Amino acid sequence: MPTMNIIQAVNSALRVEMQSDDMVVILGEDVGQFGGVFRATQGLFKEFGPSRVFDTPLAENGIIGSAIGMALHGMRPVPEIQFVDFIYPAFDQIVNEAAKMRYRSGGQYTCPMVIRAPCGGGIKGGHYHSQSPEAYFIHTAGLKVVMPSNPYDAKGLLIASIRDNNPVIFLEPKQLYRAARGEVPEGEYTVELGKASRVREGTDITIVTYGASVHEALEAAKEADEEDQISTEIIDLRTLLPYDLDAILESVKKTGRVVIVHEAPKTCGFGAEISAALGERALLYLQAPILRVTGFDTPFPYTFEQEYLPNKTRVRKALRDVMDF
Amino acid sequence: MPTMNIIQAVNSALRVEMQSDDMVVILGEDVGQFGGVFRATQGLFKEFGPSRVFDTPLAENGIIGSAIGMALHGMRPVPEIQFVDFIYPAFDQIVNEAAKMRYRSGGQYTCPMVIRAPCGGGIKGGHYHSQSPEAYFIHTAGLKVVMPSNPYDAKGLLIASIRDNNPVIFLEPKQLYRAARGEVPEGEYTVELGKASRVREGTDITIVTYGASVHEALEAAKEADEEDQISTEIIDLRTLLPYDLDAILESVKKTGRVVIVHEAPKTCGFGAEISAALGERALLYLQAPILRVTGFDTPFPYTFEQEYLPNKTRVRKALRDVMDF
Amino acid sequence: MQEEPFSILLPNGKLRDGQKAPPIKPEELMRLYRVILLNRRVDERMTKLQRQGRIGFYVGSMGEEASIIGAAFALEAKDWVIPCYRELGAALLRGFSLFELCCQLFGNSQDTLHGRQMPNHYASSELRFGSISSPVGNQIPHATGLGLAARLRGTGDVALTFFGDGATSTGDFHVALNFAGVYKAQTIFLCRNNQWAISVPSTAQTASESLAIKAQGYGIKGVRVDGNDVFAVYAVTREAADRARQGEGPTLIEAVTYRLGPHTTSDDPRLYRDDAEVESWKGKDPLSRFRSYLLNAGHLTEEIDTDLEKEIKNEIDTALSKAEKIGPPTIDTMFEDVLDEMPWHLDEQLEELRCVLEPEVAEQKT
Amino acid sequence: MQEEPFSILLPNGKLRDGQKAPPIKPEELMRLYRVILLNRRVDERMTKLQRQGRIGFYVGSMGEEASIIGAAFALEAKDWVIPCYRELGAALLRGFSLFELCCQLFGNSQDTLHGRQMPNHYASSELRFGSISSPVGNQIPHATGLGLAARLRGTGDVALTFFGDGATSTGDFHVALNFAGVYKAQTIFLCRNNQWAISVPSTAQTASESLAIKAQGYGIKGVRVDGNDVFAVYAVTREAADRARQGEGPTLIEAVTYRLGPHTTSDDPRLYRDDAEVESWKGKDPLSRFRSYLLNAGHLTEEIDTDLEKEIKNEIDTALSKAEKIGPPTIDTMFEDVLDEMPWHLDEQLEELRCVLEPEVAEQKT
Ligand SMILES: Cc1ncc(C[n+]2csc(CCOP(=O)(O)OP(=O)(O)O)c2C)c(N)n1
Ligand SMILES: Cc1ncc(C[n+]2csc(CCOP(=O)(O)OP(=O)(O)O)c2C)c(N)n1
Ligand SMILES: [Mg+2]
Ligand SMILES: [Mg+2]
Repeated sequence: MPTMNIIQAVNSALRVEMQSDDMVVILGEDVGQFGGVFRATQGLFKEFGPSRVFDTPLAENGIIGSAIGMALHGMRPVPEIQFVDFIYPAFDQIVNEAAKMRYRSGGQYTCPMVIRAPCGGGIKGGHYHSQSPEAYFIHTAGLKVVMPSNPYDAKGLLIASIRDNNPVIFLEPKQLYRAARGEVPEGEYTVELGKASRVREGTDITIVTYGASVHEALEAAKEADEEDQISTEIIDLRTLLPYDLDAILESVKKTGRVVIVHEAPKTCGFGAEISAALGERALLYLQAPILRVTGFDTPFPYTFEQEYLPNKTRVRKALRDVMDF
Repeated sequence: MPTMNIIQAVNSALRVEMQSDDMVVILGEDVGQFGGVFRATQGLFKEFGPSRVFDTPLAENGIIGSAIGMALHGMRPVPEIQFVDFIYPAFDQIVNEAAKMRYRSGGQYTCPMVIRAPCGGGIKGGHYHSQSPEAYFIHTAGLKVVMPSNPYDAKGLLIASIRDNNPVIFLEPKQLYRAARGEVPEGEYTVELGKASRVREGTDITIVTYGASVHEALEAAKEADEEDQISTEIIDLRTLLPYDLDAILESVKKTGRVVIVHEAPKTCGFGAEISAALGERALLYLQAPILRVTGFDTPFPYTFEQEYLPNKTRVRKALRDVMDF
Repeated sequence: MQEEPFSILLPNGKLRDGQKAPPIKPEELMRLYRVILLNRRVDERMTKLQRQGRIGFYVGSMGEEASIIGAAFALEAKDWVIPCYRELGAALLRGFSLFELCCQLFGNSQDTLHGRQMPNHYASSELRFGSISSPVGNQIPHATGLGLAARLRGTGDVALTFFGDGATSTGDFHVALNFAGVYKAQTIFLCRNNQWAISVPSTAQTASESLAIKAQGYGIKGVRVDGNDVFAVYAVTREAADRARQGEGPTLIEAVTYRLGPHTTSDDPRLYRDDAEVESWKGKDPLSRFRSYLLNAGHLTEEIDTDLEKEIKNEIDTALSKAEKIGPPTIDTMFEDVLDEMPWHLDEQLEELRCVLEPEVAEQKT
Repeated sequence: MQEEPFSILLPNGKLRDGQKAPPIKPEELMRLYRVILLNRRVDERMTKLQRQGRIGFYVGSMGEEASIIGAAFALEAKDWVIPCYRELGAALLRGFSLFELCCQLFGNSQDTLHGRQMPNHYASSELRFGSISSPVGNQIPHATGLGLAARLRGTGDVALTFFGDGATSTGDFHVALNFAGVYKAQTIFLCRNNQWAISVPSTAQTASESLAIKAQGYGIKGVRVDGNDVFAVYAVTREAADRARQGEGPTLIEAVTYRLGPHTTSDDPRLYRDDAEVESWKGKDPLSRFRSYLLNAGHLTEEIDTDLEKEIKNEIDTALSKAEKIGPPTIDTMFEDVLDEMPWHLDEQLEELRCVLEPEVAEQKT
């Protein structure tokens, strides 16, 4: 099997789906002949031509609004938002239109589409090239939300998302684009939406996380194991809505301790939902408070990017705190 | 003291502030000579003229975007969004501009403004005249979020919001506009932002709620008291960000049982944050799981509006469930 | 100063000098007339119904029927109509049944939307009539996407979208027309300039000379037409559809018309506009104008008209009484169609609600 | 076909027949020249710095200096400049110090933004130079609001906002110009049509004849000007400022220019455009053009120019070396200015972080 990084895995998923389904089209800023500022669509313009892969004027509501129309016509658009920080001009089209189309029309109209966007920090991008807005979309009924943490999942989840009949917000942790490498099949395969993966087995603590934070969690768990003999299990959610509650519950009933890790700001972040859902269902299993290690409730900063991110050190501290409780 | 409903209280707050500060201006769709579709700005055009109260073209990003510019110039705009369901075209201006202006400019520029918008269900408004999107704004660093439940608070909180130096999202539960009446002073007074009010004392259960749900909670609590001798304490948060955690904690340490009630959808709603925050800080005080009685994770429906809303019956059931746990 | 709107029929129903009626067969003319009349009568009846509290809300199109139905009449069945909320006439022309309309207004179990949406927010994929949503302007880019898809797929259909003068101020209007211009989308943008956006006059909506002139900012064709002249609206829309189909690009049509009624049943226009203005526009009423034409042309007689009125009244009565008897949908419809399959958390929430609504369900659980 | 851009200076630095230089005092001309030269040298130097990894990111304006500095030169001190991200020249003209710039680029403790923003996103309220943010188009409605406030308050100032050709596609551009037209806001909208939006040529951005023509959709004045001709840009902006101040309404200026460098230091333009195109535009370079004019006019001599270059180099060296030595801000600045006062949850989060960064803090706690 070839090794790929996430950009290559995304590119491969797009190619595979465009080859097998003529209705799949890509649109966005700089995605055409140029191949996207992160090169995710590189080569696709050449292979599929300007009627399958094309640049748009600079307007996110135009991108998503016309993608909705194309989807209503029977196509499967895969619009790219250059950075998810710039998705808000399309927020109305996503929240009031795409997310409600199936429901409000009694299923007469649907708009299957995958909105791809790089997300998260790690590239010194400051306020507007680092955001993690997944909670906005998880809180919006009618969308699926996906965030891969490795190349294999990235390709399999993206193919599954393109074949899915709902609008999917597909968030790609840009700091992993080239950093995360792994074996990825050339051809087609899917990773089922809604299923988490247990990336580490353990008995003392469950870390629930996703995206780039999975890697910080893994390092912290390794250290905790080596230095304090704490055995940590790690759940990589992969799909954030609908999320795999059973996988989390199963692990928590075993460990009784939970640490949630994500880059997005803490208040009303996705970690709050997971914590609340466990509080409702697993209170008697909990041997310690559920802790959240997240981005802080500030705009994403430049100089202190590393201090802002939920890094290994902060996760380690949370692991200690739940054990010492 | 005169009795007012919430519309009159809002109108009175606007008048008082416009009289005492020339920099306060009102803009929005139909807010001028017409006085707003809910009549909140009635009479203000006549009293203060077209340079203080004016209609805008139909564009929410235009309303908020120019309000930001006016605020940068030293004015205190109070833009009205006709229904909060239509605020999303301005989401980018609110989230990426207003919320970050002070932070990103090192405090050199600020944009104090109060974005008023009717919110919530109860008027058979369907998907687009019933939404409760407060969680989107609570999750956004740089904003304050306020929602009154009665005329006295509405006026006092609105005056405090207009005098506040931050962008404030001021959500008005439209189903209470005329339904909620009470004594309201003619002149100026403020209700401090960030302070909750305990609208009912009790010892068995704490209900944490805000907006229109406060009234459902009160009725449910009364019934629970009469029928099951359950003593319920009710905290009306009033300000959702920054919210009054101390008031909640104080009550929860006393009762050990918590039910959170709001109209917004459950997943990643504000109830999740409150539940998670209590789980972090008050685990050992909890005698039962923290339950959330909220709107469901669907678009806001028309025919089943009453079934969708977190009404008295559903709150009652939650009260029983936490007691029987 | 504004370019004069193109017109064929004078307010009195006579043909303007040098203009002739478009080549439409008499029976087709009568079909057109019938729908305009039906639209008017349905609006009157439903408005009454709302006053009686039998339905919660209604949006009429009195005075704008020609700009709506005339435009839709220029389309083929495979073409798309992407409506705002005032285009019932276009739906009726395409065969939308009064019964389906009434069920949606009541939000009952026969409503194809399962009572999920506010009255007046119907949809019909079968008729290629879009799903109505309340936010102003949101549908415009959808029409661009449909017209772009038609071009990319070579399916030969066009998309006609309707919106008001207020909608031209939205960002969605701008991006929709700009994208359409760049891609030569097979789309027709029809702006019903009915002079008002609730209480805001179109003169306060923009400082541009006209709304049609905005087309220049997008390098597309713009035309002004008398929106109360069904022939003129038909003609310009027909030409726009031909151009779009042939890949010659989109058109922005400004149909100059007037909202004779309230914005919706929640509105009282006397609070913001003069009766005099309304009266002057009543003189240009599209229904009586077309009616006079048909009478003069001998296609219509008073007798036929009276029968037609009776027929229409019965049709409305039948649909209404049938629909009003039907009960609400089942509660699970509230949780369906959020996603294609019901996710675990909605299953759970449905159960939770069942326990409250049907105590016996709760029993079984404990 | 497009209207010819207005110009005064020919590419060779000679005056176009029938045109004369605007009435600007020699010392003022030299100040203007100095800032243009400074802007060019700063761009070159910072781009090098980024290559060396000493700063993380930089945005230059090579080739566009005349359209930026010439326009800002037409303003008074009380007027506002609301920038995109390519208007360093306008800031320098207003007195923005290289030291302040460098501190922002390094995000150090002397950075007035406390290292919160990406390099190149400086702000200066003292200079009425706006706060730069990355999202394209977002600043345009702010300029409308400032120009509206100026009108409402009668303060006599105007707001000049800059944006690119790509930004004209945004919804914010549309609403900003439409609002400004309706309110006669005291605002000048200057579009730097530098032909590219990253890899997308301006011809793919819109189908309109020109960008200036978009003004018609808003009932405001639109002009095309040679953006590499500092005199022409100054003249049209000056006129627009006068009109705005006198309440005659806003102006959309399309400055036809070219981005000679990469979009930012993260970009490699060879991947999407021909060197030939770039070369042809180098022949129209605004700096050499203005320089030739000043030499011909005798305001500048080779000697003065050489001294100026030395002076500028020293200035840059001094600012850089001074700024590069300065350490990062204190950690609490990361939590300040989110709101005017730090709320309890940020206090708590700051403490939490302190415990991780400074173990001794943690000690004290346990
Ligand atoms: C984005 C948005 N903002 C505000 C509203 C409230 N609203 C409903 S209709 C309307 C006026 C629309 O006027 P126009 O576009 O001219 O259409 P008309 O009703 O005249 O047919 C407004 C402001 C809305 N529905 N959507
Ligand atoms: C809303 C938004 N979408 C996308 C981007 C990414 N982006 C940054 S600059 C740019 C091109 C801007 O082109 P133009 O407006 O012509 O300005 P120029 O860079 O040419 O000066 C894009 C697409 C962004 N910053 N903001
Ligand atoms: Mg209108
Ligand atoms: Mg450009």
